[in-house]
Amino acid sequence: MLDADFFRRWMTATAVAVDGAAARLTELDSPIGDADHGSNLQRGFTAVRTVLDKEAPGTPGAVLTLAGRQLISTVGGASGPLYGTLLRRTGKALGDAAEVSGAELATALRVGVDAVAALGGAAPGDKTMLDALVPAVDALDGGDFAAASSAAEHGAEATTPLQARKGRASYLGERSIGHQDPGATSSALLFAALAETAEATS
Amino acid sequence: MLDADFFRRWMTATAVAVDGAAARLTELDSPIGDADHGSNLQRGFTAVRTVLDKEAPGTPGAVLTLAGRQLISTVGGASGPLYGTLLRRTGKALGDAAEVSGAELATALRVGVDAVAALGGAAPGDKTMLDALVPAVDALDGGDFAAASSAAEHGAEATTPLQARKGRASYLGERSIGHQDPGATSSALLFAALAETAEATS
Amino acid sequence: MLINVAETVVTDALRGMAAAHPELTVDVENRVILRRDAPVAGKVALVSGGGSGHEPLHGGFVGPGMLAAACPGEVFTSPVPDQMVRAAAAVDSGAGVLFIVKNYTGDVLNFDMAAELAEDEGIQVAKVLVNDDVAVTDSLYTAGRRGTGATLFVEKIAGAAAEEGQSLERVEAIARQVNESARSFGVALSACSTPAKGSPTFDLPPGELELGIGIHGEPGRERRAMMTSGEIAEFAVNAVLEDLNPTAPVLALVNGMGATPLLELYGFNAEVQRVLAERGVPVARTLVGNYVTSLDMAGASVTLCQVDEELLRLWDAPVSTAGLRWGM
Amino acid sequence: MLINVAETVVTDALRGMAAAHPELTVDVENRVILRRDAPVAGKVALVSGGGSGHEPLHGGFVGPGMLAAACPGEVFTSPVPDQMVRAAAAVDSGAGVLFIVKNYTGDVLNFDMAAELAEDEGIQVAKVLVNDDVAVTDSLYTAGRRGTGATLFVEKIAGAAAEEGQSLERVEAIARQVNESARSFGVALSACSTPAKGSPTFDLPPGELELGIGIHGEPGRERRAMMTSGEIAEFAVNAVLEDLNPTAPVLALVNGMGATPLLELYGFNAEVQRVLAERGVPVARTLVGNYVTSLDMAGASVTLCQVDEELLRLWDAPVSTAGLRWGM
Ligand SMILES: Nc1ncnc2c1ncn2[C@@H]1O[C@H](COP(=O)(O)OP(=O)(O)O)[C@@H](O)[C@H]1O
Ligand SMILES: Nc1ncnc2c1ncn2[C@@H]1O[C@H](COP(=O)(O)OP(=O)(O)O)[C@@H](O)[C@H]1O
Ligand SMILES: [Mg+2]
Ligand SMILES: [Mg+2]
Ligand SMILES: [Mg+2]
Ligand SMILES: [Mg+2]
Repeated sequence: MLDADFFRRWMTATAVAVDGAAARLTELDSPIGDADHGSNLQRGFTAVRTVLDKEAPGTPGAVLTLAGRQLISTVGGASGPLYGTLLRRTGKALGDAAEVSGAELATALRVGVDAVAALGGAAPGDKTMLDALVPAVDALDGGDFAAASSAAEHGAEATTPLQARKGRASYLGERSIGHQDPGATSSALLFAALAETAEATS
Repeated sequence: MLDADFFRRWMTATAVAVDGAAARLTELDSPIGDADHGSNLQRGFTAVRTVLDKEAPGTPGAVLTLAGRQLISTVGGASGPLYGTLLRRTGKALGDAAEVSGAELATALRVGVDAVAALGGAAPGDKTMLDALVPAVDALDGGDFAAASSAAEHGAEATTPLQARKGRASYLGERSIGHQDPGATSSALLFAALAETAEATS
Repeated sequence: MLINVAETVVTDALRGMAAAHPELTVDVENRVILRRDAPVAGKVALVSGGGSGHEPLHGGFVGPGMLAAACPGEVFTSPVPDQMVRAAAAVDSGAGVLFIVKNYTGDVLNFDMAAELAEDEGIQVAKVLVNDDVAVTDSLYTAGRRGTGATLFVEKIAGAAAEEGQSLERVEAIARQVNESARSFGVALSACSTPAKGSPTFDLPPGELELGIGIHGEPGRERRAMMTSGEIAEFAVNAVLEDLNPTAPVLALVNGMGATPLLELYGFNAEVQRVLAERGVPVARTLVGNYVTSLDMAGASVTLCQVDEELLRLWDAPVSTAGLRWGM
Repeated sequence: MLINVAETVVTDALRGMAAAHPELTVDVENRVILRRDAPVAGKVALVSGGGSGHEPLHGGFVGPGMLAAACPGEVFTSPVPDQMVRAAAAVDSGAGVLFIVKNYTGDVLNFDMAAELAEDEGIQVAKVLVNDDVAVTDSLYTAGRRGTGATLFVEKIAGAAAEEGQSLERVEAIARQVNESARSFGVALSACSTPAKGSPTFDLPPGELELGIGIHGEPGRERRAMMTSGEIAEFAVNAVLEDLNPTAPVLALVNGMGATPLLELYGFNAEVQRVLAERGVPVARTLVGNYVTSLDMAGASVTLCQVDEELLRLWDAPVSTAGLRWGM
């Protein structure tokens, strides 16, 4: 079972991963975007760490809900509301249980990812974060965090040949082909951090 | 003896030389100036050709006076009034004789060069056109156009190690050292054109 | 770059704006720029915002006759809902607030969230989306046309209507009419450098240009060998007129992307006017300058907005902001 | 470059200016920009001019409350006397004409010739030289301090005095006082490209900057490794204050050289204001923007002008030009 501390550590691990990958994410956002994805998420997850330390929410659901709200309040851009909604809706779906199972998290994440799709109007294949998120929750299947992480990673890589149909990259039309999507890349980091946290816990 | 046609051909030869050297003059005006000397003189001498063709002045003095006035009206910058004054005052000093000797031209050019010094307040050694003009009229001495041309050329080259004390290059202080002065370079063209015209005439 | 560190670029700019413009209220901490006299009793308040790096848009358009408040995000990053809610609460006199939103996924999502939250607080909110950029086809396969130069027309004209005391419904309708009557096309002669990246966002050799760019340092739809000012004017005006068939005079905005000298912009305007004359499009008013920019990008955009007498009257109405001022 | 060919850059810009500003008379052929209502009976007329490439200076400052006419030369090349004489004749109402001349050899020589010619035509002409740039020592070994940002202060304040109907003698004295009370210092983060040359006038690698530049794309007095906005503000303000010891509040112009985004300029202003506060210099008014530019050069300059109540009143007086407008 996963408790609030697990979720706090997941968020911390994500923040650390984002810090390390910020320059690369911004670099990916340059040819097909506006060169800010790395600094956006870095600002957001730094704020998430701060607020989790300060408010120390006591349930898994509260951790993710607070983290999501914090992303919405600090990131901006497309990724702020989208990642914020992902965490917030996942957190809300977890309810106020003190501990949740891997299967419960998988179900809740599905709710979160669906909310991202509903909010942004994108579907897998559109060259967005959903190309990593959807395969990840598909692979998660009751709690296989390592499988989810590698599915997200593959999903991110598989965005390279796609033509973007949502977000800024879509403005480029065919010229968006041949570049990996920054948001899918950061989604893979989120699932890598989840797997890493689970690994460290077990 | 030199007639109006000689002076017209001198101005034409100068215009041709300036056309050919315009890019180089502008290039010289880049590191220590504002990158316009070539286009300034090109505009001016093109206008001089046009007005000489149109008005066909009948005396040497009238040719130079008209050329000088035209430079003043079309060049602008520092070089417009300075070259304009050089030709205008030289022309006025020639009076309205139909033909002038080489010695008379030498004397008149001395008047013109003095007027340039008076107008701009510069002296030889200040890294300006005077560093070519003054040695040229010194060497001219009764009509040795070839000597004047090579003195101007040497004078221009000798500006390279100088620190500028007049004109735009003076703003650079010591950083003006190591670059040949564009105005001295164009003055050498004027005397080269004079020598060439004399050569073609004799 | 003339900055301290990338992280403080926006707050540094707000501090500098506060110092230069005592006629504005600049809330540096919460990142909101407000009309000093807000809320203005009985008047609809216009709130806009977006990523920074487009200055004077939007902060430079706050003041009598235009915006009541602007919310600057990080560079090229839409602001967060908190800023918009705070702005709305500060400027609402009870007559309602109009959000003017450029059509980018980030701006749309954040303003949508803000509108919900503001309505929860009892503020009446209407929204207008600006999407004038003809370089992007408005289809299922894109995020839709971007909002660019027309934003200035929407903010100025709707701002004048609000200043006159027109209702939220009316001001919203006017804003919508302006957007629907306006189209833009932009061209880049260089990329721009964001503070976060520190170097050009894409590689554009001299001697080439990008056609159909937006205002976020993205490359355009197509790269070509350098064209003359006249050829670019033809390309841009024709692209706009393909989408807009003016049956009345237009307002023309000949807008610099940031690093193109005013000298060149005026020269470009001469060519734009020539092409418009050739195409038989009468021009009622022309504005030339750097108004909707993309940091230090070189290039220009052309926005045309068809106007009736009412819109033209509102365009001519007094305005007093840092970036646009006339009649008072 | 957004141009047709280098040769027509200035006339192209004048055509574009004419189209955008029906409130001005633009004589494209003779290269003179005039107030539409010139000559204004009983009022002294200010005439300025200089090389093009510094826009909005000077053409953008023609209008009620500022210049009566401007004469644009070729890029970075002072105009010719014919332009100035024509301008003087067109704007003189009999109350006299004040030539405002930036201290460059070319401008000085051409305006001097023009003054003689205009006086021959019976026009009363006074001249004021602007030489505010502290980067150049005013010594026998230079052409003297350059005229840069203070030109805007001289034109605005003397323009207001002329608009009030003050005498030529008085307007000239005020212009002289403004110049003597003002000093500038500029910094380049990139070179600029002139149309004639088509490439940067000097080589400045990213990560380095030039201190003490003028407004003609010349390198400065010294090259250094990149500094922060705060460090540059300290350097520039200290350089100015070394030469100017304000005993009264100052006007501050935080001026962009052309390609520096307004976002960065405002951030730079925050640092300039901080340094001024630390040095105990009260600031009466601040103007931030691209006003006295050097084509597409990146960088900024700081101009401070000490003002008494009279100068401040004249600064605040209404002005209506393309580049500077308030109070009407
Ligand atoms: N409509 C959408 N649905 C899902 N994801 C999206 C959508 N639009 C953009 N994204 C994701 O957001 C990423 C960009 O995020 P970011 O750069 O932070 O925001 P912005 O595009 O506003 O600058 C894209 O790489 C993409 O994965
Ligand atoms: N005071 C002066 N006396 C003599 N020659 C001068 C003076 N000032 C400048 N010059 C000459 O003028 C040249 C520059 O001419 P040009 O580039 O056409 O004008 P500007 O400096 O106004 O751009 C310099 O190279 C120098 O030879
Ligand atoms: Mg982005
Ligand atoms: Mg020069
Ligand atoms: Mg962004
Ligand atoms: Mg020059």
